[in-house]
Amino acid sequence: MKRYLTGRIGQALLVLWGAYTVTYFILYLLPGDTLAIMLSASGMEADGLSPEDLAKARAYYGLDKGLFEQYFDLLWRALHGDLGQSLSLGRPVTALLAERLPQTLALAGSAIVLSLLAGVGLAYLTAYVQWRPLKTALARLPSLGFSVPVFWMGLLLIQVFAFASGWFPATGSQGLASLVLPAITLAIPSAAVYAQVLHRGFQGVWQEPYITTAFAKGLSRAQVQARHGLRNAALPLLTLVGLQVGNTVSGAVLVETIFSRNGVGRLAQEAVLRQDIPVVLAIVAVSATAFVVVNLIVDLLYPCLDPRITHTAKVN
Amino acid sequence: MTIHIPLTPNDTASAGVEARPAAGWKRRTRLQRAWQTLSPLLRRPGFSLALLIVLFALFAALAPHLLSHYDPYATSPADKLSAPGLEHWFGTDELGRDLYTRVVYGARLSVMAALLAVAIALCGGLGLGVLAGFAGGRVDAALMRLIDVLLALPGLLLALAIVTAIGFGTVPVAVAVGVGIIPGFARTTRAEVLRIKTLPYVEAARLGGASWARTLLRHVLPNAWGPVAVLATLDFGAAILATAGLSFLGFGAAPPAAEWGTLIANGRHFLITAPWVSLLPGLFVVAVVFSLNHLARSAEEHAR
Amino acid sequence: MSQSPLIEVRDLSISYAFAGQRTQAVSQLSFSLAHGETLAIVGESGSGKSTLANALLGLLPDNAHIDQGQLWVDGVDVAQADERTRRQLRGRTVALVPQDPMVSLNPTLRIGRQIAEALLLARGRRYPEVDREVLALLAQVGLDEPALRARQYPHELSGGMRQRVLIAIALAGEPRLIIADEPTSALDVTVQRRILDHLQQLVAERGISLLIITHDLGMACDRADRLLVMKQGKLIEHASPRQILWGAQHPYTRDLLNAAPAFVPRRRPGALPGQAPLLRLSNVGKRFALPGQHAHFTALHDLSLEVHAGQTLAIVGESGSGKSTALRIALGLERPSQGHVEFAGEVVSAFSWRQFRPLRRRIQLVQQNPFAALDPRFTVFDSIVEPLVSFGLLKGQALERKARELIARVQLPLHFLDRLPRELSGGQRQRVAIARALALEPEVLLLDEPVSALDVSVQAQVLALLDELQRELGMAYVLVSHDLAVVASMADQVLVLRRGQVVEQGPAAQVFGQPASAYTRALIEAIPGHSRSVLPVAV
Amino acid sequence: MPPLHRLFAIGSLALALTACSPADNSTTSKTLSVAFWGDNTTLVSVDPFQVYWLEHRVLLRNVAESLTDQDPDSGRIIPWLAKSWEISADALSYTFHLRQDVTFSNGERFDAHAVKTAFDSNKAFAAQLPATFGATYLAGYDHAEVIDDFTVRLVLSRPNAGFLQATSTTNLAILAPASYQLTAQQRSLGKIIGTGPFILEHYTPEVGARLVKRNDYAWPSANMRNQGPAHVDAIDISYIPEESVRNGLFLQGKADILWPRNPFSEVDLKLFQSKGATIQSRSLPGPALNLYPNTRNDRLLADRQVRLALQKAIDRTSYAHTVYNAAFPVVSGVYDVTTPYFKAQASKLAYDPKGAEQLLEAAGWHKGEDGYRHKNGQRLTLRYNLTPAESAGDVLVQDQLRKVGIDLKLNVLTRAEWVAGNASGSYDLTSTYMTRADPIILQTILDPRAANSATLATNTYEPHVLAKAQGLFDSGITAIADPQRAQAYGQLQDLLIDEASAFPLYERVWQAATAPRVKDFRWTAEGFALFSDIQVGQP
Repeated sequence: MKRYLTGRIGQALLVLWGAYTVTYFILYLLPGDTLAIMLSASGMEADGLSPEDLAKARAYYGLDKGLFEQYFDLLWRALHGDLGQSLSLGRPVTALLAERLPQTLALAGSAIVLSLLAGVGLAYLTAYVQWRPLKTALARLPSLGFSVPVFWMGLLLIQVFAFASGWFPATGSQGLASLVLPAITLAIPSAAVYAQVLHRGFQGVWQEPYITTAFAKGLSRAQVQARHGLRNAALPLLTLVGLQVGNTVSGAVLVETIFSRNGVGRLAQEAVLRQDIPVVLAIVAVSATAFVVVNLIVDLLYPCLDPRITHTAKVN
Repeated sequence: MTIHIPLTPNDTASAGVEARPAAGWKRRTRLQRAWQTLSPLLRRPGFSLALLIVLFALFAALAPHLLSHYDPYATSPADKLSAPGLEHWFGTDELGRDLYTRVVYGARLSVMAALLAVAIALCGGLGLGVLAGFAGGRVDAALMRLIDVLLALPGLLLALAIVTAIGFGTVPVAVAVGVGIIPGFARTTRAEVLRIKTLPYVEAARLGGASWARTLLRHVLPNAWGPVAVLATLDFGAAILATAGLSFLGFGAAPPAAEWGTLIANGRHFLITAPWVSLLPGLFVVAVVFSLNHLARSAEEHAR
Repeated sequence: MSQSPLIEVRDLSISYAFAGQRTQAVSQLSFSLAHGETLAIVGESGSGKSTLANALLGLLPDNAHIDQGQLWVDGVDVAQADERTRRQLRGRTVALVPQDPMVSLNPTLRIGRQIAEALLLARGRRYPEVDREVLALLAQVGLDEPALRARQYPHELSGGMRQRVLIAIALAGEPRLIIADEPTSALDVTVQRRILDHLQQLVAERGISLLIITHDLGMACDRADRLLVMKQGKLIEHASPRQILWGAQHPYTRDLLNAAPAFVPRRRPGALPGQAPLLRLSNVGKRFALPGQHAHFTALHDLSLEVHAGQTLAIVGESGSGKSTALRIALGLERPSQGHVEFAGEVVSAFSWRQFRPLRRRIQLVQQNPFAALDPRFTVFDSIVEPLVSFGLLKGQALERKARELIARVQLPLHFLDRLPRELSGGQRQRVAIARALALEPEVLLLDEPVSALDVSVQAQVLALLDELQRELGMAYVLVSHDLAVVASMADQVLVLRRGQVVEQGPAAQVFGQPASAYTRALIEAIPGHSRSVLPVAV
Repeated sequence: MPPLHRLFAIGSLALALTACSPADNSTTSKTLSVAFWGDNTTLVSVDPFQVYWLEHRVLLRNVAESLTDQDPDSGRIIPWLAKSWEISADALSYTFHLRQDVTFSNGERFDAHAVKTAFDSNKAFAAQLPATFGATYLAGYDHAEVIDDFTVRLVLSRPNAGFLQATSTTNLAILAPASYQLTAQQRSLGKIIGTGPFILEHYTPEVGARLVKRNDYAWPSANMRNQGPAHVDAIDISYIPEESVRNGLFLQGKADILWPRNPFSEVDLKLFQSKGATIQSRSLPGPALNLYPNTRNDRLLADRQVRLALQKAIDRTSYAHTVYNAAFPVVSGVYDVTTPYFKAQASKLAYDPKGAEQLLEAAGWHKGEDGYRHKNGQRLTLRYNLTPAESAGDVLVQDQLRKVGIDLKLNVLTRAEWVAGNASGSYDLTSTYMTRADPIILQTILDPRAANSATLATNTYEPHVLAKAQGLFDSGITAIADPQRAQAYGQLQDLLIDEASAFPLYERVWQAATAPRVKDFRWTAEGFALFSDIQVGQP
């Protein structure tokens, strides 16, 4: 177990480093001079300045180092928990993240919980219902769920639940109520995926002989589904929850834009546009860490859910 | 509870009872066999409708001028924001352009972008997956770590970075989206290759003297193709949504050409006053993507 | 026992709706079962016997429909009863010992809980003695260390142990009837026998009726008081074992009896002395390194054998005996850890794949599972000519001519060349696989459990075909099987393997006639119907 | 992760429903909420000296005050923190006599030392970061002399006719000396201490800001009607990038002032008016929304005939009426009408497609089969660089130009690429604007010696025109008397239109919709609002 864990953590760190490096070099291949952006942000353009002024400005923004020098510099400091300064915001990236991350975590966290509840609930219901037309309709619902563009769904929800009925606020980062609509928007595609996968899981599990065994004991349909069906059908779901972390971050970019939420997703989008490399790198590092950690947890959780899987070497 | 009892053909009539004259036998063509697979599916109304919608979108991508006589780019200030009606099926936008026409012409960009994205993902993913699955060992481990890295990078962030790196427009967006869905293809392909590699018929082919290349091309790839094709169909829909998302953030085609995502995005300013400008293109996208999902699912269920 | 029978089936018809068509699974079936009686229902796949078992439990799938008739179980008509009433019957009146113990236990629940669940249903939710009784049941079904077993998960037990757990579950509700649906067909023969003995003993002690559903007429004759023989949903024979063995009424029953490869060693002239063997394995052994440890697992130990043209060598063993490993080594799919393989006088065990390739034309394999042995996307034509195409031997017209010849050789109709594997039955697929193996006109044919996945009557046909081909083409066979009856009908030489060790080796008549080892004797005794091999049925 | 109970609460819809019932308490009635569009994401700063972002300047106008103010109607400079001032004959030294009753919100006294600190700190910052926006206002400033506690002399090293106006702007607002002890970064994030009627309580980038009333305020300029503390207690400012969301909030009554950057579309305008809202509009002083050509390096617009044709091919009336509404002013010059010394050029900017076509024909551009004009095999394609997204108006102009055979390529770029494009001259048309109530602002765009992008400024003119334009800029900035300035800037505006070096598209009207309960919304000269005057009552 210990050996497995070390190997797995090593692997996770490798993936993290890969993600960090890939992002850094993609960002460095971007056209446009970072200095020019910095200057234009403050209302000036680089060609309007003398070479000395340019050098001064370059030093002011810390851009007077080479490609690899900056990379190793950033990497070294990142390893020490210093994610550098935002080029355009002039603040430590850690402070920025500390400010923005809670918003996104609240959004993503509630979206994940919501999507699990909705996805599992829907699939469970679909499996339980026996009336054909309803069963078919419920089984098709997930397909519809991920056929709808996230941003479109968000705008629609705002129109209906914020403006037409006035139940929830349309924007803002404060309070539970302002979290409801964005979380639902973000949860819908994931919920659809969960529902679909779990539905298939149930379809498969219902054909398993052990379900017949359970029925033959005299258990009711509800009991069989709850005690023998759900856990076995839900096994593939765990891997999926891990993989959906990335999608949730992607979704957060759109959702935070629409709902004017001040989270990491929006920060990321803006940072990419203004080539604020430290910020983008930090966000990628954070979301990749989240992804890697969640998947690590998923892997470690698997033996609890499925006793057939063990992480210790075993004699067959 | 859905237990299907497999109905095995009868075993008794095996001993040459039905022997026909030798000249009577001719090999069936692939087309005939494809038709045989497809015809029971076509009898389902849902499948046919979905196929029709997808074909409409594909047709619109190829020959939009046959589907509308309006010019998608001609502004007509006098007609701005008129509601859907007989003259303008989807209404008009803020510059008086016919929205239905714009949706039809938008199909070219959106469908092409999605096709390109899926093609990129297919080539990259299939290549990586086959290589990893077939080579195994260290190559496999290294490739899988690479896939893990790609997976760990949030798709939209990666796409944003790529789009800003290579510029705006349909092709860059397609590339960005395509790169984003490579991992899924690679994983599925690899899993399928690994599964099929160990199947008895592959062993039988090898024992029958088939080379690895022949085994790969004739046995492994065609049999791995099923799940991969289903994934491709699903991802075709996902790619439409992803391109729409990027267009929504403003990375789409150069105006006045408009992808579906751009249409929805531009129309959103009129959600309160002229909802159709955003809702109808949105509904159209939903219909197309839903149809694609339906086709993929039906094909998958049918194959099982 | 003057009361009404426990089960009374009258005029029962059941059909399935599938792909828009209705298929009759059971038609106009009537029988009854008394308290304490053991009844066997015998039939091949598609005979409707499993449908009947499901109907008795009230567990017919959604697409099944009871067209007519009544199904009285302990005074309740299951055909008419609502789900609630049927549920009352299940577990407490009728219990099930399912077919495949490997997949019939919930993999994510502990053994103890799965038994306890059945107990609690029968005795009420607050039954205080649950834990003690779970252990008692586990002990009764013959499991050692019940306390440990109760804490384990199904995957930690062997197939036989799992079947015992399933019997414990069936017993937990103290039912009046146990339906055993092919209870042991997935297990090794020696295990089969012990478990069936145990089950019958437990049932007899408790006065429970037993309904055995099986494809194995021999086993049914050994175990049951009465037999029902079913074919395509119809009851065709209803008799005692004695009646059946001494003179079955229906020709189908007689066919079944004859088809079952009875344990009769074949007698044929042995290899000509002095003739060089085609294939020779000398002191071959195989070890596998275990992951994460420095230990080895020895799959095969010091195996030597010779195969001569026109002769059949059979390798017999239960699962894990190393018989498949031996086959893979002979084919060059695995390298032996020690010893060497000679083919036609050439040492081939160190050959690379490329070096071995020309030899593939002379040595071919027929695989175990005909359902996976054919590429689902290849037509029969594509499949059988593939080796010829791979070796670039024939093209165009010549290829089609060869295909016709091959398909005729395995006695399939010509138009089958166009079929896809899914349009074929198991026996037909195995014929196609044989045709493919024959395409290169090999000298040695390795047969890996060639009939184990097939129905008895089909088994007989395929074996007959193989026999005929050997006589016509003079091929040498290496037959790997767990089924001694199959081996006896085919083999000239027999080699018995157990856990990688050669237990016994020699001419078939000698090994079966005077088995030297206890293991071989146990294997022979475990053959269902062995007791009647003295009877004059299989002449 | 957020606390667990929170997550659970979200899951329960019922809980959330109760949590979000509108929280209408009495304090909201005295709080004014303002909804702007998105915050500046490139430069996050509310430091007055750096800020060019209009919305932030609105905020700052109510927090920090300047030495002088500007009459929004006449454009005249009037007293504010300075009671009076003298300008030396050489226009190089400005002596200000300060009010003596003014304090900063932290209690510090406003005096000559504070003014000197402010100007010197700004100068120091400009030296460190020459690119900063405020530097253009400070052009020529050399040093400050404290004559006595309430008299200060600002000395220039070279004439700057706009300097007096500059002292009235938010960019040269006087902050408390304590503010300048902080870093520019801290000031950027909201550590701003001024003398205004409101205190900046907090500023959260991209979310919003909150201003609270200062109760002891009593030193407004003559522009303000309310001479005492503000009527409202607080002002909540929020930045909402999504237009439909922003509009929805206003319609729901959750925002009192809806104040996006771009003018309202006709449908929105009608909707707001139907709900009783008042639309406040004012043209922003400074250049109109102009396109600037690239006339260098053999680009197509090097030909004056083509530029003049382009000027004629733009239908500005249709632009104003289609993109905005029928009552929207049609742009009539290089500057917006509120800019001092504005000179109308309406007749030269009339829509004349026939004239345009004639000019193009004469210049050798003939229509081809694709509907566009060609010359020597080259299509008349103009590349218009824009960022971050095209507007409906851009697309409309594109279609208007298509009608005369000009292919306008809308080249949407990120800000970075757009900047790089301007610097490298890889465009035919580009567009930018600045807001300041003095014509001098055009120098930051079109005078290569002072412009943000020297390339853009140079490329705008054909070589022989550049010198003429620079001469006019010089006369404008060195002129001391009004008539001289009027003459210089009048000639400059003529030159730009006659040479087609600027293509006005629309008047930059800034519109805000105010809810019925909002009274006395008034504009400053630069197009900001005086929140202190605003009263909120029952509608």
